[in-house]
Amino acid sequence: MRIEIPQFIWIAWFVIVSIATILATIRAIVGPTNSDRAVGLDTWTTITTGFWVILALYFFQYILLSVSMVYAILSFLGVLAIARYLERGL
Amino acid sequence: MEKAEASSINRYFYAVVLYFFLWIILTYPFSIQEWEAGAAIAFTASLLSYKELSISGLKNIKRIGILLFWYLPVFIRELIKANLHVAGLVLNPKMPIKPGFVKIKTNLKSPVARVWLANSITLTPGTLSVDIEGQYIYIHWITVGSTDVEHASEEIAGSFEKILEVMFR
Amino acid sequence: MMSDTPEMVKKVFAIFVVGILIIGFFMVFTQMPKGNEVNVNNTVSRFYVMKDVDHATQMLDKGTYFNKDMVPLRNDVPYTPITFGKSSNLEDGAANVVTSIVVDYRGFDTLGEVTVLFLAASGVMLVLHGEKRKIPKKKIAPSEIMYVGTRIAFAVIFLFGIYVFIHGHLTPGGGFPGGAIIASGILGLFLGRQGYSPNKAGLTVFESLSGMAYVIIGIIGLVGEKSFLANFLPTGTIGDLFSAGFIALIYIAIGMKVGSELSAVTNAMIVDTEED
Amino acid sequence: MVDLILGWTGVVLVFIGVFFLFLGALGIFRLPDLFNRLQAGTKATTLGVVSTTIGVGLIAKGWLVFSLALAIFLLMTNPISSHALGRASYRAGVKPYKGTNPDLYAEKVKKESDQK
Repeated sequence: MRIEIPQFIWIAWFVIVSIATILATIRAIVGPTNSDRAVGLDTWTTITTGFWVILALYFFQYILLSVSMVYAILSFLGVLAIARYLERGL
Repeated sequence: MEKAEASSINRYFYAVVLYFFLWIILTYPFSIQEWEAGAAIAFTASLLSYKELSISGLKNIKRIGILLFWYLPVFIRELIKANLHVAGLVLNPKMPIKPGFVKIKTNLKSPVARVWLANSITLTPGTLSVDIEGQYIYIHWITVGSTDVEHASEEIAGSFEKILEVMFR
Repeated sequence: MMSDTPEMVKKVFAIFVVGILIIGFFMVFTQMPKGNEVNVNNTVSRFYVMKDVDHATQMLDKGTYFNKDMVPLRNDVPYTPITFGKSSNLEDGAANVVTSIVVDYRGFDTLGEVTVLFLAASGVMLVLHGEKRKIPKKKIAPSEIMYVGTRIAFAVIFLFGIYVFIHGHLTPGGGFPGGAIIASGILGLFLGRQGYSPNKAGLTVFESLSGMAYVIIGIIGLVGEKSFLANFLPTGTIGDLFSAGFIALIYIAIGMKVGSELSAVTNAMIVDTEED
Repeated sequence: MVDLILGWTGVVLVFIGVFFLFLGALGIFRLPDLFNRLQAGTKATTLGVVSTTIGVGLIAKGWLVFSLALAIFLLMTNPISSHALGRASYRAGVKPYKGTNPDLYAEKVKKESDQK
């Protein structure tokens, strides 16, 4: 059905993604302006979409891929809405 | 904002074809029931939204060949180059950056083509398209090579513009 | 956070949040089962998730899925194991058992939920009503890239919403999430262009038609099966698209209703109108 | 055998993707001003998430088609959202890094705000 992936590879993937999420979170909190926070949020959501895909493989559930698609849609529209708000366009 | 190039029937059938294709992709393990439902959904859903989907109708299908065999290899090469550039920049302790906003000019007429060009520029090394106004695209360049409009256009957009000119003719 | 908060407080808050995140991430490794050893065979939707119904049927025949030695609760009633795909009961005929319960046993409750949503939408539109539309002058128009991009993304989002509510009886999801996804696609169109307005008459027609369809399906059940909102269609083979009786029909109605209602709410909340 | 080769290719692709996701976040963290951060954030995370998705599709048989669709959707929407953010933050008054030279975009924004 699928290849056996050793446990240390899973741990390496999760640790790297976790550190990336933490770095983006720090930027989203301390960023000097609101725009910087929005950039941090954008990166955060993209990283989390990737994380959902890896989780889908980890639990081997096909539906979690659909969940990550929904997450991608939400991150796109959310960032677009924040951007339109920042430029006083909405 | 833009004028429709093709008739409504043409655009409607393009929407039907695209929706049916997307439906087959979304429900991948092929089964005849999904195809029947997909056909019904494609005909009704495109009735609701064909105006939003395309302006040039079935002509777009011819462009897919160019997209797959000419645009995509160039794009993937540039994407990987861009990421190696970013990696070199971020992992370098000194961070040798020399940013600036430059302006380039394109000869593309179709708005969709210009948007493709702007998106491709965003994903290629060191450039980010910030705004678009008519034929001019404003670009944030992380290591400015040239401030002249003509020269910068050639350097940033040259490789994609040729392909997109053929594609959106 | 407020802009006049002192730097120190911000930094302490950042360290606090990051600490919680770190603890959360590393609890994962102690709490999660091993990836290769997760046993999710005890869930029914697994059959559809594997997308391999033949394999599932083989497992049924071998008896690996159901414990043959299970002691029945009542000894006077003979124990009959549920056989998926063969019985005419809706609960065994739907791959997603939750939807079969939500639509079959608690179908009347779901009708009430749809009504609650309808009342909420009506309230929003009553409060934010306005006849004349104010043309914004000072606002910055979105660029061409956003216009074209949201327009093309709308097609994908729209089809994905339809996918979610049509497969409500096979995968998690169903009418409410599907409708919300379609409405978020409409929100994308609002963000991408200035002065967009959806066809309000069309939205109203859709909303009314789908609400009526729900009740009509219920009445057909009342006439045919002697109970309001009872299943009147064959259940088919589990995992197929055309299975699980009337769940798919009801979810199509709910999806269209929720989608058009939430789009109308978005329209009412986003557009500036002048009261007269 | 083919499964084995495809699977380990997928593992390598997911490793590359995860690494670039990390690089994107590091770029967000380190670079000096918003536009440079946006550059690193967009490019690295886009390649990262696309590579991760395709890798997962290669590892698990039968997922490849949906994961390709997901990858194409991400490739389409990520540049648009970063473009919107860059444009919005310049207009919201975010000053670029002090070494930014030339700044041809400032003229356009100034001209537009004068018109109002």
